[in-house]
Amino acid sequence: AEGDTLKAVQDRGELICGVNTGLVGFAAPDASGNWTGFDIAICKAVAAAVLGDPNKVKYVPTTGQTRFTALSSGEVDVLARNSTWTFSRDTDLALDFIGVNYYDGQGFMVSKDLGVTSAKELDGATICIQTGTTTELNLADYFKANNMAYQPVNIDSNAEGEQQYMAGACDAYTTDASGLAATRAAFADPENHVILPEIVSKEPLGPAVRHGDNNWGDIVRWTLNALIAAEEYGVTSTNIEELASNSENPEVQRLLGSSDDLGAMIGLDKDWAKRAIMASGNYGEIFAKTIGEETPIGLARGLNAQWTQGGLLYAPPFR
Amino acid sequence: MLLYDRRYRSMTIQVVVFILVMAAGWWLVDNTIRNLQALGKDFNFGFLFQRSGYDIGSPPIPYNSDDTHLRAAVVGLLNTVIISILGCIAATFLGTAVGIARLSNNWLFARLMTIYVEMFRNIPLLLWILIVYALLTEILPAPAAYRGEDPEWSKILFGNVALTNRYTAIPSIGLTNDPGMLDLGFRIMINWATIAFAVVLIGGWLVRRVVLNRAQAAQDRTGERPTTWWINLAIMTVPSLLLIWYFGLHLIQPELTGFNFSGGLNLQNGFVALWLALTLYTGAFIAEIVRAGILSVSKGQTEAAFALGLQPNRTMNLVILPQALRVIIPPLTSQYLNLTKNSSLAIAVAYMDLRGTLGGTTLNQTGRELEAILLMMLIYLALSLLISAGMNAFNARVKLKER
Amino acid sequence: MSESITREINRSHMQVSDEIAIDIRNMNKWFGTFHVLRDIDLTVHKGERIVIAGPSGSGKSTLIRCINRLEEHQSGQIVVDGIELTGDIKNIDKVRSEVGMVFQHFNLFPHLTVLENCTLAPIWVRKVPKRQAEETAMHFLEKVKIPEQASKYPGQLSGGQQQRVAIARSLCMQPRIMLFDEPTSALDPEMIKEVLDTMIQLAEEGMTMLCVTHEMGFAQAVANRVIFMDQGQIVEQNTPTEFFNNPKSERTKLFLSQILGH
Amino acid sequence: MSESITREINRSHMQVSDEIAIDIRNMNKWFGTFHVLRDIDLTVHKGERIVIAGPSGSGKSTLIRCINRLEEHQSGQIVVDGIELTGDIKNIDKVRSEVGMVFQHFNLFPHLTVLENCTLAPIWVRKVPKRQAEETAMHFLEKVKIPEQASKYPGQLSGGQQQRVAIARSLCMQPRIMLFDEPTSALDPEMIKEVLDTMIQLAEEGMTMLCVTHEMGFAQAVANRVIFMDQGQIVEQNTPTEFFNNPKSERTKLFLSQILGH
Amino acid sequence: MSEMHAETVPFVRDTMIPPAQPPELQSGAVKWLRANLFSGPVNTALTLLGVAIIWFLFSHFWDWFAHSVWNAGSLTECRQIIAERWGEGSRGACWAVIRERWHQYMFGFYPPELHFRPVMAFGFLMVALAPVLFSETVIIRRNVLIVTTVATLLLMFLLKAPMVWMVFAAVILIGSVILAERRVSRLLVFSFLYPLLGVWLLWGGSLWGPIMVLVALGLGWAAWRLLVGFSPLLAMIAGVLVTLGLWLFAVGPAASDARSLLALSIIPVDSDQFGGFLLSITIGVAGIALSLPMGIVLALARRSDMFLVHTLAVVFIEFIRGVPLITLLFVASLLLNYFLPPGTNFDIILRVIIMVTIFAAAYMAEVIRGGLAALPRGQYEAADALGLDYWRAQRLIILPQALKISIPGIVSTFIGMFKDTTLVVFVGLFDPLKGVSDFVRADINWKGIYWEPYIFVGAIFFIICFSMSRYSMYLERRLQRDHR
Ligand SMILES: Nc1ncnc2c1ncn2[C@@H]1O[C@H](COP(=O)(O)OP(=O)(O)OP(=O)(O)O)[C@@H](O)[C@H]1O
Ligand SMILES: Nc1ncnc2c1ncn2[C@@H]1O[C@H](COP(=O)(O)OP(=O)(O)OP(=O)(O)O)[C@@H](O)[C@H]1O
Ligand SMILES: [Mg+2]
Ligand SMILES: [Mg+2]
Repeated sequence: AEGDTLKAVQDRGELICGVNTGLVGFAAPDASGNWTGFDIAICKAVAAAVLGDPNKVKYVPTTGQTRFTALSSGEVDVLARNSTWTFSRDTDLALDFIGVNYYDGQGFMVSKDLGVTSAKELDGATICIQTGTTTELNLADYFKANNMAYQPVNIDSNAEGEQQYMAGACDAYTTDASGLAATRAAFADPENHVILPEIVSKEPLGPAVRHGDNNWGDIVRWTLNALIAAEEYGVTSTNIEELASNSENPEVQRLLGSSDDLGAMIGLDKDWAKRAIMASGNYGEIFAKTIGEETPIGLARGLNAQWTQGGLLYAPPFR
Repeated sequence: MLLYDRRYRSMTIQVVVFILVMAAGWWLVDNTIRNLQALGKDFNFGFLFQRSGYDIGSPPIPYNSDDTHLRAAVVGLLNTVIISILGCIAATFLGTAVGIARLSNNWLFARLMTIYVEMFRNIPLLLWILIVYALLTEILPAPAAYRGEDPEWSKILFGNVALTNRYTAIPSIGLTNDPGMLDLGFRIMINWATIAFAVVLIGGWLVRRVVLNRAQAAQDRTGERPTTWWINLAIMTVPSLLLIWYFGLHLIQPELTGFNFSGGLNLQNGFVALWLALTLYTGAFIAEIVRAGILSVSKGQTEAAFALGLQPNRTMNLVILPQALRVIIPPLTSQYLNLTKNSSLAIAVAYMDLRGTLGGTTLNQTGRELEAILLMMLIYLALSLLISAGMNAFNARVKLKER
Repeated sequence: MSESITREINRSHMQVSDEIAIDIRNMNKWFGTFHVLRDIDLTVHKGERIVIAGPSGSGKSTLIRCINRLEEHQSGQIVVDGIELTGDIKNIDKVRSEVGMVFQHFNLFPHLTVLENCTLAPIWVRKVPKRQAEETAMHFLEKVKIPEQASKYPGQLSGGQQQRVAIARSLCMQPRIMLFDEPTSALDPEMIKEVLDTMIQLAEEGMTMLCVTHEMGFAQAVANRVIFMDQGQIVEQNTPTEFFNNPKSERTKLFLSQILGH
Repeated sequence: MSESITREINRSHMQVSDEIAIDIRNMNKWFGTFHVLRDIDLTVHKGERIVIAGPSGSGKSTLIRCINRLEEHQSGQIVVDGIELTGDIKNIDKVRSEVGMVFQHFNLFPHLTVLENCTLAPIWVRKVPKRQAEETAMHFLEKVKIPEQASKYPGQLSGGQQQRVAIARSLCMQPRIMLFDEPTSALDPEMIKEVLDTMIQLAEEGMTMLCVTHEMGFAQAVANRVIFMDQGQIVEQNTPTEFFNNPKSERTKLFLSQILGH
Repeated sequence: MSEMHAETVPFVRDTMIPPAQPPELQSGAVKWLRANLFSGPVNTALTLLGVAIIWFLFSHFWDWFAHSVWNAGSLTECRQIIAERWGEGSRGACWAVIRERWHQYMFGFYPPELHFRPVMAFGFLMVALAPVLFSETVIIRRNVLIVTTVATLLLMFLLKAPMVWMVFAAVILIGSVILAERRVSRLLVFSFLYPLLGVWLLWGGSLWGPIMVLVALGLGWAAWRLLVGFSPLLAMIAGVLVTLGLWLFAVGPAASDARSLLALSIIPVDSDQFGGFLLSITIGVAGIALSLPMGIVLALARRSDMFLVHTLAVVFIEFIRGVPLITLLFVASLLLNYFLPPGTNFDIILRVIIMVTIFAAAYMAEVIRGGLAALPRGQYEAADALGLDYWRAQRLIILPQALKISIPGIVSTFIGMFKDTTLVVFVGLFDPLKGVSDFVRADINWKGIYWEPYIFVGAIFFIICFSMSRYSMYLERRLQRDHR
């Protein structure tokens, strides 16, 4: 399986993308079975870049437990499933995280009635977590560091965890802050739940590919970067055609393939980035459409703003 | 030719089969090695000795996130064993009761039991686990409902048990005169008082057997069986009562402190739900087995016993049950095996059994799926073989009487 | 007739006393709407040996089973050894321990040894000490000529041996009356003889016996009355000699011709 | 003896030829360490009708089953119709299709009709066309006098009928030798006759037969040799008349007294 | 000597006594009640307990069922409607979620415009099964076939199937009804072809694949035919080898060559679009169909007197029975790729089917072994004595009987396996119970809905499994009646 993922995908005519089994805003099938969400957009962009059609993706739902195996065993080409980039995953699990598409951190959500205002007050609480996630480890570390006790309830799926939390079977629900916001947004009474201010971990979420196939890693990495850069340079799905033909900015010209042929360096054609951006828009557009403040999930850009806006998004130069 | 002589034919076939099997095995192993190489992975169990980093709710032995994956796996294994044993016991009682109830001539009750049995036999276990779990979480209150001057819910059984949607809080046992702990190594400790009770109970049981034997001897001698139940009762209770008094044993009622009840034991709902669901589900199957077992003893046996003047309850104990047992045990064994294996559905209710620890979080955190799953399968296999062996031994004992 | 059965029988003890062992009056029984037994009147004296014959389905077994209340009768009266059979459980228990019964299919308890089969009821019902129960059991096993099989399980015995154990088992309760329901009809021919011999021996000792059987040799040799049943009624009763040589009803003639015929 | 058996038998075809059908030499067989058959020597000529008698457990069935290799012998030689029985599967198949066997418990195939029972082996082993196999089957069913039962299932027939079907089934393979293993001992008395009649008919037609049976009437009427076995050995063989009237060994005498005795 | 027998002749009576009413001690309802409900203190207590249970269930769940809402767009809307209709604070069931998402519970993500294809496939399945399941009873078979025909066509119509397909289905269905009346054995040909037809209808794609599979099977049969006179064993091995070899190496290329000549293709549907009951039933039916033969082979192997074959069978069976199914499913989804040559990647549903089949086959083997053991030795001996060889004896004599004896066990294995298809959720497939429900609940509109999907799914499982168990009872009764 070395170095031939691109060829395999092109032969197959379809990108196989490992996604969450259902996480509002990030990846979930709708009533007619179409997958939508923030992670899905990455898959579509890669498919557009590689195959020329954002719809030629096969989504393989993976659970917290099966996701990395699915990737390393070759069952999926790319894993776009809100997975945290950690040292051991990147090395020992033989994965390659190709970047960060969402800077997240683990937080806690509690019911307002509980009267808790800080995570430090959660000593002795029952806490719901999803098994097989980094949150499980962070949680252990955090409570240990603060010398507090807690009762973990290790839930298998997000839906189940929310259910437990809503029924009051746990005092607090912990997961990435984005997930918390998404969850809370869907409650019948969002105002009765608070997300505690403490963010207890860094959770850089990003797509991952298998170790060893560097070319494929480059493709996915630069597809993501293209989306981010596009936002930085103001390239949107609406003005992209126009900019492709008459942008003055040399960086944009290189990005959109109107001057240099960067695509050839990664085994693609000139228009790869253009197609990727057109698939669902640039990073900002995707964000706004899937999880942004206009959506029921209502996440603010926060850390995920461009570096120019005080965020952490910083695409390396296309050159 | 080798194929046409009976003596060589079977040898030939066996050799061919052997070669084929070895080739297939070699093929699998070779593929695995090459795949592992391609992925840059190796096959080793070193990960078991690394720090696990995750916590487990209510571990049966001391465990925290600083312990190794191995210890986490042991915790999971113990949880599996606990749920299996409790499940088997409860399901046996339930199944026997229902099996007999279905044979009762009470029209209504027999019908109800039939409905119960059919419902549980024809709907997936996973659904029952989820339903029981959901019932517990949705219907029972959060612990907070017990808070305050005038709580919405109050503890039942004289304030000893609090039902909540997280756990069932039951009292734990306190000692005023604590004799201290016995350290078994590996941070597993047992209170001396527990050991004392165990000794007293086992001793009492042995003495009871002596008493029973003597009663039997007396019956053999005189025909009349001396009443022994009060002696037995005394033997089983008095020493324990003395110990209770000596150690100052008392119940520590669960109290709501902070978020949760403490002081007592909190039986997690995942555990309770899994236990209930496994019991109800397997109980339905056992009911059918028991019923079939009893029906398998021919009517002539009952008639013969009646004709000899034996009363119905004696007939049941001395004639019907011993024979029914022989029919019941083999399928009962496979139900026990099923229950043990089905306990791996604990994954659905956040009960950290072997599947949840070794085959779940550990596998996921370390990415050692090959090792973890193989190890897990071997452990389940060993458990199954153990149960089979135990039941077969028991079966042999029951059977021995026949021939 | 087999010679062994018509052999000289020691009839010395075989007197019939005046005491009444079983008294059945106007008894009726239904299975659902099926009238199995109709107006049965039957008096059995102590020491009598009665053979009941009749076509299949005529109610012979049912009659016998009513006597120790394995079946319940619906009208009329059955008095056994002075005790009337009603719903009263105590009476039933008393009657059952006075009346032994031997079944066509032996119904030995397969999970108990021969000896245990024989001592079970004495120990638990009669509350006899085990030692004594075993002695009695051995005594009766000797009588039926299989003391050496005492520690075997029923499954290890031949049919004839099993039936003899069944007889011994009943005898261990020291019953005053013995009921036999076709005791030889499930046996191979060679084994029939051994069981019949045992029964003859019992008869010689003066046991009150009711026996459903088609072994006409046995009836002639041992019975002092043969009862012929048909369609749930007692059609004819008579001494064996009269019964066989001089049957009164057409039904009986037909039956006898078929059974002794070919 | 039943009269029907001692009736005048048509012995016209019943000559014995000089050809040897079965030749057993010095054959021994063990079950585990149990020596069932000891030094058996037996020559059967074409057309011979041999009855094998002996007490239970003496190895009669085992001997017969060795002949078509349902049991394997361990030493000595068995030659059937010129073919020696060794491990060679082809030989075994050949012998089995030349030798018919009828069992005590019929062993009909309950899931097939009578006709299908009879045509199964011809169709699959002899590769006879179905139509033809059915014709042959009907022919033999007529011979055993139950052509009208052809489309019934064995479970719907009486024991005697079943056994006759079993005989017909064997005959359909047109065997040269027939083995019978107590063909009548699982039957009710009335049915024994019909089966024996069928066998006599076979004998009259000159079939080579080996028959284990306790029906001494049959032996006297049909057999031209009676073999008496005990403890795995052939103790005595003789013509029926000699065998019954003038038994040589003590064992035989005892056996005859028991079997004809009571 | 035979006089002894004569005396044991049972005399059978030839006339019946007319039925007569027993004296009426009590009558009617009172008697029934006394006999069946209040015949003693224990009995009375049980009756009261039973009544209490019924009352408890009724009082707790009745109003929830009574307050059902069928028409709403979201859970919140449901709650509003319930509050409006039955007052604030009343509880009620919100079946609207089933109404809105039923197609996902049934078909998963199968393209909605193609839903008629699975319906048709399952309609045909009934047709294929009818001659096997109801081989003896004409009336039941006729009813089943007619109901199937009507239901399938109606459903296809409702699902807006194109005219061509309607006609195709109608021809096959009605044709089979007629054929079943005339010569039911002809219908078996359809049963034999069904697996390929079913696969083609479900997954779509070119018809050439199934055709080539058939051709390979035919060639395998030809090989067997050629050699069978020489040696049955060799012939069988050759047949299997030829078939498997062609399937593995020749079918794919041949089919694609043929495709380039003539497409014969319908819209393909991927395995990952399967879900809900479509997935369960597909896995279940395939598992059932495959595990039976495999179980038979295993059972025969386990009873073999060849030590090695026997040992292998024992090890295999005990291993499979000793581990939970979900670990096997994990092997299917996580490990299988390690065991196969690098680069192989085959369909996840196929992998799951294989594992489920293996699992069920081990249980099946034990059930069938029981049936084989229950056959009297005489049957084997009679077959031997007639000169039938091992395989013929097994096929013609032993297995037909052993399988009949094992029917109850076989069916309960089937039921168990069908229920176990819900476990595929743990390897990321959308089973109807948890898989579909989880993503339905991931929808903002239906977040928090819990009981309704479970009850709905549970009810369907109950209906299917219960009918299977009833069918096995029917079959048992029928087989008891037949041949007797
Ligand atoms: N439990 C029962 N329920 C209904 N009918 C029964 C029952 N037991 C027996 N019968 C019927 O009652 C009739 C008499 O049966 P019974 O067994 O007394 O006959 P029998 O004279 O002993 O016949 P056999 O010689 O065949 O034993 C038969 O027609 C039988 O079918
Ligand atoms: N398969 C076997 N394994 C071990 N012992 C056997 C086996 N078959 C038969 N025997 C024993 O071999 C002896 C001879 O058996 P066989 O059946 O040949 O006797 P038989 O003369 O036919 O007796 P019967 O008249 O009872 O049929 C018996 O003691 C029997 O227990
Ligand atoms: Mg009777
Ligand atoms: Mg024999």
